[in-house]
Amino acid sequence: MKEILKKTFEGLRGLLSGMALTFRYLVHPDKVITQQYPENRAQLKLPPRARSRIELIKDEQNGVYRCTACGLCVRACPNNSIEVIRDRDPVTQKAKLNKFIYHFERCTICGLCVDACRSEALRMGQQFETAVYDSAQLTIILNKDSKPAGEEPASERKTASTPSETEAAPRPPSVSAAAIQPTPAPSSPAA
Amino acid sequence: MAVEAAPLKQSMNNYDTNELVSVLTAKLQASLPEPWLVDAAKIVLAAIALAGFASVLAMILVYVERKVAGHFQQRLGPMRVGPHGIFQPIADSLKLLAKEEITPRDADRLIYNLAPLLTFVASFVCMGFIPFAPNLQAVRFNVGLLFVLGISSMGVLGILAAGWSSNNKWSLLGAMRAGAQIISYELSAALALLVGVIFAGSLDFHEIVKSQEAGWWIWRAPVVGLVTFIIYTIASTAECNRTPFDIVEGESELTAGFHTEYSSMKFAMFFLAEFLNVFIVSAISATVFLGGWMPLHIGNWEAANRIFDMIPAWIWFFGKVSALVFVVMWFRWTFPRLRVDQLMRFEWKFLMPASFATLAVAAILAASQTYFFAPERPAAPPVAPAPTKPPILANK
Amino acid sequence: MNAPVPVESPVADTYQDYFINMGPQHPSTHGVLRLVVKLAGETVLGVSPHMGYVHRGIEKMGEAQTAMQFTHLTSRLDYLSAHMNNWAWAMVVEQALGVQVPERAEYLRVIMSELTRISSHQLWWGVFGMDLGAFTPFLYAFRDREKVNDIFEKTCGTRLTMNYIVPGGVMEDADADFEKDTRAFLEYFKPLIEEYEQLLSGNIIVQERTKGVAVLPPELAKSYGVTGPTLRASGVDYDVRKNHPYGVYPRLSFQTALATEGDSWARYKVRLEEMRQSIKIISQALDQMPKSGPVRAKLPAVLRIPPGRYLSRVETARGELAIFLVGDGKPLPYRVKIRSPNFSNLSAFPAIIKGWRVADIVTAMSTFDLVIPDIDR
Amino acid sequence: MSTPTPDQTPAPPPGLPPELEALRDKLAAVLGTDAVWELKGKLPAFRLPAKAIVSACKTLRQAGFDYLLFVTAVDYPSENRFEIVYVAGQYNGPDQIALVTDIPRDNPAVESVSQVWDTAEWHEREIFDLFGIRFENHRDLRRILLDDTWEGYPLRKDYVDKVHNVVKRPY
Repeated sequence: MKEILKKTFEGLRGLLSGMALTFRYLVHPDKVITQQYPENRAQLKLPPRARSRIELIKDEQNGVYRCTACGLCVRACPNNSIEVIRDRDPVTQKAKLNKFIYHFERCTICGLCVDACRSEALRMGQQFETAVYDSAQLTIILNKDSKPAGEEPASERKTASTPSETEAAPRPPSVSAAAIQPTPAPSSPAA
Repeated sequence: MAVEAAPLKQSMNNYDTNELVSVLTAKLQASLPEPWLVDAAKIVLAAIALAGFASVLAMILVYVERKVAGHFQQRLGPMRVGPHGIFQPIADSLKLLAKEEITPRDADRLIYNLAPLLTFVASFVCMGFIPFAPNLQAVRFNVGLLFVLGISSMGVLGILAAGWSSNNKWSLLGAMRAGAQIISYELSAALALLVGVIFAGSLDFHEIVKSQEAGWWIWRAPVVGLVTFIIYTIASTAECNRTPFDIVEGESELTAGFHTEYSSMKFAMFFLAEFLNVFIVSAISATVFLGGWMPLHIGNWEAANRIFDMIPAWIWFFGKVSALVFVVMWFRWTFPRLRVDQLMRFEWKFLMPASFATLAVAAILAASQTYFFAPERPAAPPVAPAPTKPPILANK
Repeated sequence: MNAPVPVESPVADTYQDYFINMGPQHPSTHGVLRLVVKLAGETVLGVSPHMGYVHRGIEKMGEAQTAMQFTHLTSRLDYLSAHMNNWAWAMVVEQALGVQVPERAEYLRVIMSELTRISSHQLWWGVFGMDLGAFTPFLYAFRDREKVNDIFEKTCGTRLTMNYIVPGGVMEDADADFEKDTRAFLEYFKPLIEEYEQLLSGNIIVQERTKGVAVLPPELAKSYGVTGPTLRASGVDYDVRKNHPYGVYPRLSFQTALATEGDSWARYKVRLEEMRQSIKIISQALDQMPKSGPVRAKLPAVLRIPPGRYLSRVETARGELAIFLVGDGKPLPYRVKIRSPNFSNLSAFPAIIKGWRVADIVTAMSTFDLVIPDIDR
Repeated sequence: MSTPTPDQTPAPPPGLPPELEALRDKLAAVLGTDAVWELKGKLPAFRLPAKAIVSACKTLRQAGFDYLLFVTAVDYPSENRFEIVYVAGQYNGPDQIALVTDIPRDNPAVESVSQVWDTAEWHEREIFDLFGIRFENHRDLRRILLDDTWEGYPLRKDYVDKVHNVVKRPY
């Protein structure tokens, strides 16, 4: 009998101390930690290293993208989410960037492309509101605002899966080059 | 005209609602030719008033529950719809209205549609018996408490019907649990109320409240009052399936228990019924143990009592009920859930013996009239004149 | 007291088989795991788990990605111990290439892993409360977990799958006020564990529902290869950080949380104790960490894995994660086998739940702390 | 004990590190003659013929290796063989050892060790599921991860994936 009584009072004390704890939070409204997201959009500051969608970096002086279309980031990316289309500059025979296609729906934001890029042309942006209504919008051309170089020399594709080299599995049925018109909003079949 | 049975002591507060009732009856008699039409009109008016009150009350309770839950958990609760989320309940009810009615393909259609009605009617009928204020009571039965107990056990039929008819193994499990739980806990709830009846000497809510003029039963009866109050609180929390006894719709085990397959209005009925149950159970507890609409009187300290009498009776009533409802909500946001067999063992092996013991002690106390600050109880109450007509349902 | 209904009791065979599907979409399976439960009334006669709903074929993808690229996949195995998974992969690659990781990187790895262990146990504690029916612990747990995520976001850039520990060291050096934030978090969180105890452990309902429920005997646990807190609660003192020390763990002094009953309550207490131990480890590591220095060894652009078999073993928040790597001299691994802790822990579950009730499946599984993507890989 | 013949593996240092040496001698005595020591890479292993696996596992279990980390298979289509790898460890000791055996690729089957360690049951089911290797007198050998109607065994090197979701790197 004594053991039952002791257990009852022990139990009651435990229950009441639990209730006391929740009551303490009830009567301290200053401890509320809710952030009213859309309203506090202005004060919301991400730490400098927060990573989201990648962006091409422009050179400070002449405002041209630093990317030299070398394709290192294409090889570094585990998920084929970067495709670089480049032109052979007739004069200097050096490669020049034509189009930098970025499939955000396949990117896992691992940061390997930025890590592999030798000419510091890539940066992880901090734009965290990246939801879109149509998956085609996830295929972004990062250097959209740079003027395409005069006429369109035979642009040679530098992508992870150039047809010449893959053996068994051909490229996934993702964005095929032909489907991308120079117009900014490519209506490419979703991957 | 309601003739008072025994002249209430002057201390009864003066915000009596008799004038309200008499003015209404006079106007009705003037406009309606037949006497029975007047009663019919009164019944309809009472029903409409209760229906309106019940839905508004449910909305308020939903809002308060979400706000209280929020602040218990260091968050704000609804803030978007209206300042501080005041119109959230309206938005909720509109959403529930607009949602699509999904009926499982091979559900037992008739029972499936009947079940929410059953639970809702059971709790709505009990609303009629609660004495909000002197004479502000839809139906004044002289066996009111017994009737309410009878009706509230009908609610479990609705839950069983819902669980069985929605053709879902999880709902069936939930319904079987509900059947076992509510029937068992009704036992100790009834026993606890029986203790109140022994003290008050009558089953009629009005009489029970009146018998607490000198002091509320919770502290007039030495220890028994408090112990019975605790037993009743536990049993009533279990009866309306609130944590720590919400194994009927245990979210983490049975997805949503008996009302898994219900949507929009049918679900709203279950949801409404649950909140009404919480209100009714707290109201009964307040009436029997905390003196219903009786203002608080501290011994013979006249000054304080005078001030307390200023506050109208129904504010006293709703204050007590909201305190009890807050405690039930407090349980929900602190405690986990009991397991089925523990719940049964707790009731049959612990709560019921305890309530029998308190009943025995209460009987001895009542027989020997040993209460704290017991009033000079008249030797025998004067033979009550012909039973007075209940004010509203004046059955001529 | 809590005792299972003897399954062979007469009630068992008077019922014809009543099967119930717990999952794959069920509030308390924490992922897409389907348990086909054979019931007699409320009593469980048998459980047979069905897996594979989240099978992404990570081992097959491992054969098509280079050593550096595979790191981001490992943090998607047991996403609540992302750092430790990356560390296991980094260690096996370093073992293969014979790379020496700088001292500061080793300390950063230990701190990040222990922070992940705390955040994982916090989430477990909140969800354990919710599985028992109390909703408030979930909110308190996530309030504290937010602080750990902020520390990760400041240094590694993301909050859940960080891809921070890579072969050769760590991606970037810690943030300027990393040390200050971490110490502030330790001060903030140490008293809160007592609050956790006050809210759930002191509660008699929690004790009633967990004491003596689903006891895992040590012999059965060893035979099923159970590891981690679930095993240590059954009295077997096995912790990879102690039995197969790696990184700088030998220099840090801490006890392995142990219990002997092996029931759900023991598993609950062991995890709470582990959080306290992790706090001790982090503060020691912060003191001993060299203030500056390289954080990443110089690696060739293309990592060719020398032929042979390599194995790394790491203690994640749920048990021992071992990665078995077979190289053939090419940059792509020839075969990657991931020994996941939850896979073996779950295999012991059907054996210990017979005779208990439906509500106990949820309690016991919650104290097993399973992460389903780690099972299906 | 014949010194391991290093085929194209970089020759390990002539003398084994001391603790590996001790492990090798201890286990060589226990496992008997048909266990050949093999150290390719960093994980010490013993190569055994397929039929000796179950008895070797039993002796290992008595020798204190009460913890089977995992059982896995490695596919060598060019040499037309599957290599089954059993890695065993100790719950209260630092040692770990791998047992390796070969089985032919056409209708591969091997004795199940689920009587020795229960954990083998699920690991062997996974190998059956992803490699198609049958395990004799296994308690219930069926697919564990993939759908029962799935045809083909994905982890085999020659598995053609109709949905092409795995991209080969062009190295």
